[in-house]
Amino acid sequence: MRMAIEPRMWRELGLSDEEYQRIVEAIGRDPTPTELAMFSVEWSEHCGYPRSRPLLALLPKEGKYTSPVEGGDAGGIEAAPGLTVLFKMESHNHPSQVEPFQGAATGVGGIIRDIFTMGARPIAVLDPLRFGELDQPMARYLFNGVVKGIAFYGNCLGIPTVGGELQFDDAYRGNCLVNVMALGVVRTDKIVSGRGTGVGNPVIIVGNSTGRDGIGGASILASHELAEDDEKRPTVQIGDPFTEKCLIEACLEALETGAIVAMKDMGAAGITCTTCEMSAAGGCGMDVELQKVPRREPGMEPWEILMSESQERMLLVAQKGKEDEVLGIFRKWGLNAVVIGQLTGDGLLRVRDNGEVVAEVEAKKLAEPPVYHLPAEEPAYYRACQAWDPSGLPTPKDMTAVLRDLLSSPNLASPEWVYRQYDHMVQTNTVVLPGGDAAVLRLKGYRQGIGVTADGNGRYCYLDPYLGTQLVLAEACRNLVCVGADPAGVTDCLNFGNPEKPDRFWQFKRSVEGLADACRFFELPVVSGNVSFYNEAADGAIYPTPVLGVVGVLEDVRRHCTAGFKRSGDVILLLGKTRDDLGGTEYLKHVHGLVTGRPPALDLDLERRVQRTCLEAVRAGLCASAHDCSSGGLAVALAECCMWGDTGARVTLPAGETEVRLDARLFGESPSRILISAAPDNAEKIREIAGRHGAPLELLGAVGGDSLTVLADGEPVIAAPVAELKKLWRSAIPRLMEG
Amino acid sequence: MATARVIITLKKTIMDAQGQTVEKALHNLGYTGVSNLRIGKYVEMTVEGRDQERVEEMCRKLLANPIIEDFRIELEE
Amino acid sequence: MATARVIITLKKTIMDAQGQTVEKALHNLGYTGVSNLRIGKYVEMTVEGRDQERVEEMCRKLLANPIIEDFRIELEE
Amino acid sequence: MTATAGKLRFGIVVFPGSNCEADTWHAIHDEMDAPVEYVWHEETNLDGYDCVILPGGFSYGDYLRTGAVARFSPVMGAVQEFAAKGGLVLGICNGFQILLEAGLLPGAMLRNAGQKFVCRYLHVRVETTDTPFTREMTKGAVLRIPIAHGEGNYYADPDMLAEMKEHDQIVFRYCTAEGESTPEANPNGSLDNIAGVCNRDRNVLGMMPHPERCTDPILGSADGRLVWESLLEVSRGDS
Ligand SMILES: Nc1ncnc2c1ncn2[C@@H]1O[C@H](COP(=O)(O)OP(=O)(O)O)[C@@H](O)[C@H]1O
Ligand SMILES: [Mg+2]
Repeated sequence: MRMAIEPRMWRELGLSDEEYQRIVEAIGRDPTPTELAMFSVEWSEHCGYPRSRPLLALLPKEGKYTSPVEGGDAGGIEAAPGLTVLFKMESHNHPSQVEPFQGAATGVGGIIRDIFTMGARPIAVLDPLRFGELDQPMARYLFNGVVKGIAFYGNCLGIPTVGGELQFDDAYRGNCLVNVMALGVVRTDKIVSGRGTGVGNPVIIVGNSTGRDGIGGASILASHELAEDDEKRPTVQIGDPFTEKCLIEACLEALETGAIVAMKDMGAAGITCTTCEMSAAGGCGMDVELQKVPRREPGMEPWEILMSESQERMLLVAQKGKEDEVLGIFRKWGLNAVVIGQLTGDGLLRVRDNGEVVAEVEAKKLAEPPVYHLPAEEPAYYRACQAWDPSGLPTPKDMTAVLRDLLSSPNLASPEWVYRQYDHMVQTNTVVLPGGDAAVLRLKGYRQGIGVTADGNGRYCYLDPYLGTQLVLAEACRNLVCVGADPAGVTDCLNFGNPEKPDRFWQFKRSVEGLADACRFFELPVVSGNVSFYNEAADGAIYPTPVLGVVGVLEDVRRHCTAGFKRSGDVILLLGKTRDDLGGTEYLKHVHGLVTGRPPALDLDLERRVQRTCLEAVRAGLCASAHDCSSGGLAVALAECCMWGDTGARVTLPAGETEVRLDARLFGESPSRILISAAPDNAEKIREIAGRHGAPLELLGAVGGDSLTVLADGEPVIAAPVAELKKLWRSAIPRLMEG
Repeated sequence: MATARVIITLKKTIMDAQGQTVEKALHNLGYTGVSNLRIGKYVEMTVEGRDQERVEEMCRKLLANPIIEDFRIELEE
Repeated sequence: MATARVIITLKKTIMDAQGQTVEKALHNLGYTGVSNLRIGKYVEMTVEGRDQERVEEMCRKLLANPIIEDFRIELEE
Repeated sequence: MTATAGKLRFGIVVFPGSNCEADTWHAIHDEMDAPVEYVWHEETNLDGYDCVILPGGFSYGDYLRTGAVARFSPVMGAVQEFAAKGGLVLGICNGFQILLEAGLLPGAMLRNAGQKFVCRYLHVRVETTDTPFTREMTKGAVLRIPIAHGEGNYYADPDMLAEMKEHDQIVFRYCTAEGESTPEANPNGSLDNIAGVCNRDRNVLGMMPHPERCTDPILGSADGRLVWESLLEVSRGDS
């Protein structure tokens, strides 16, 4: 019984008429419904990146650290001799908007599979999150559900969630951003590939059974009665962390046997994606029987089995003759494991249903979607924002009140409410716990350690996607040098609107160009990444929000540094310079209700000089604390150092800033600035290092007392007891969330 | 005053990992005759008046997530 | 074949913090008439034969923890 | 109990959903330099071990109730026998929950009063040094140690509690840095700030805090060493 293909079908599957023609040309005949479904997912933006690929090609693949992986699910850098840290970030925005708990939970599950599929043991998770403003009940509901979902899944797996990010803005009201980054470690010579090789080798599916989850768009292929019965096809996927935990252990144990040739996790479009990509990457063919796939529900049609996005499943290729050993390991862990076919030499992906061939296409054709060069057009708002002049902006009288106000805004308040709910210490590697600039992890058995951070700034990127993205990268790297880690590699999660709208595509294009240029400058490879388009709700697109995860290397993990002031009497130094940078700041938005201006100017060369100074000083053990100035500017950074250290400080703003407005001196977000505290004896040595790197360094004051006091031109402009500030800062999010 | 009892279960088509694990555990304990085990939530509360619709509203809004869960209400004076 | 429905609730003497949290959330949503809200677990399964005692045994052994929980069983063909 | 000459031999039980077994192994093997092996949950023979540890994690996903399913795994029969013969059994976090479910320790766990998973460093006070797990500590001493759990709200009925007090079975209580057991120092609503209890024979201990997470000062505290040192002292005492 073969269904005729009608235009309605490919259109509803998201294929254009031209694309359909290309498919017909590629295979030399009309596709079967099953084949059509397979092409539609492989050629979708989600799997095939036809719209973003040309730009992503700009991103550098190499930097100063070895990045040993080419074309895997995740990439990485060699952090210690023979040891690779693999990492990747991915979005689960739309599923989380629909069902925050499960959406976020399965987001964690998916990104973790990308890591262990390459043979790495997952060691950490980070979760950059963005929602609407917390005075909205919907935003609270989503935020609460997402955090619970991440905690549910990550805690059960025993993978620490060591960092993340939190931003609340109306731009994300109808489309939250839930990005998840995962890291894993693997011996460089043991990295597993997704390339199917060896004709006759068995293809094995392991893990959860396959159900009708997440089939979504493809349901157009259903026979009429089924299509009506929407209930039968849950589009929400449900996470089962216990099974995933067993899957991790079983896969890693199976790899130990040496009998595994290739491994691939099932994400979007499940079996279709894995069988196709494994064949294409290995230059082989594959012959699989769908009736062998363990299914959860009776009567599933071939395309349903192929498209299903049921979670916690993997596809393996084993060495012929060793399958029983492999299957035995999965059974020991209580998991399904079934041989569903074998590799062939003809390059064809052949799918059978009870022996009958339901799809037979060249894997390479499926895996090579067309490429589109979309038009880009500068949006109308851009010029207006660039032209904004801050001189008309009133300067507030009471700067202490502004500081209090900023510290109790959810965007700057302590994210403790979130990370307390995550097990961030399991695996006993977390040397610097969440809450500071970056997490530091030890690598058991090695002197080296790694630092990791995730950063984004939708407002900057909205105002100037090229500069904004560079500012994000600069900040992430600055966070790393503050803990003593040398930035080594980048992963990105590019969250944008509909790329078919030229103004949105312009944002994407400029952002990727900015990222590429800055990565080249800092000699950083982009080892992996993810594009999430179509982040738009009824009332418009989100801010263009590239989120970057950066991993750095500590030569000696014991030589790390944290952000809180430590000892009374330590001197406080500022690396870098403060300029009149109010555009796009948290202060401008929160206090004046404005999202406009040019984001702070970035001098890449100065940034590098500041970072090198900080890194050298921390590595030499000269710093008692180091913390970068970012959102909220110098005043907020000072307050954070005090609150983390439970101590006061008395500082004087640098004298040479006379042309800078007072609010910009306190709350402006000039990049390339780091606050360091040090024993007075070490100050000279730090000055020497700064001098050698050509980085500006100012003495601001000293640690001590119970209050934060900031003087400008001889006058106190901020004075507040640290305990009081800390109370505001810590209670802001709980107060909104718990009522 | 009435007592409302609400039973919230995952939709039939959605995988119930919890239920499967518990079913397996019962089999291991020798209760092999058990099948189709599914786990849900139970909520009991006192409400003012016997207003079925109001309780349904609470379920839709807060107690259950209609995208993945079904609910049943029993109201009793 | 019979269907067993088991409702497991915390003993009355034990404070139900989850129930209180949900009750407060309902009040915040404007459902101020709700009180005494308590949350429990619901287990539904197919069992062979209509053997109340066997189901009770399963409850005592696995489904409920008698130190903190009570259970109720409904059996139906 | 037959402690082999030299060091105590540890066995760490691995349930499919355990996730602190490797941390515990690392603490004992690499930090304390003591012999330790994993014991798969299907094992029924614990001969050759002096101390069996049930580690943290989510044994069987902790679906239904924490520890409820794990309690019936094959190894637990052996743990019962092992304990009855006087073998040392230490349950950490999920291991504690399993020991409660198995009836090896009195009481039960409820969800945290705050309804949320809580991961943090906090303080516990040593309430008794009359156990093999705490003999190297000082009564009243305050340890800085991490917790990470969603169900650590310890409950026992009044009779049970009275009996436990009478037999000095409360081993750790949550407290402030200064050693006060205040409600604010209680992270999960536990009855009487209880963080760890032992059985009447004193050879089975359950504790919610994780000593294996603070065995190396680089992780913020090394107070957890005291648990391992106490245990290792046992074998020295016996040999
Ligand atoms: N969603 C989250 N999950 C876990 N940790 C978080 C989350 N949001 C923020 N944090 C942690 O809080 C700290 C401060 O975050 P942030 O203000 O974004 O730092 P920065 O401005 O230095 O990048 C970091 O250690 C970060 O990892
Ligand atoms: Mg920072």
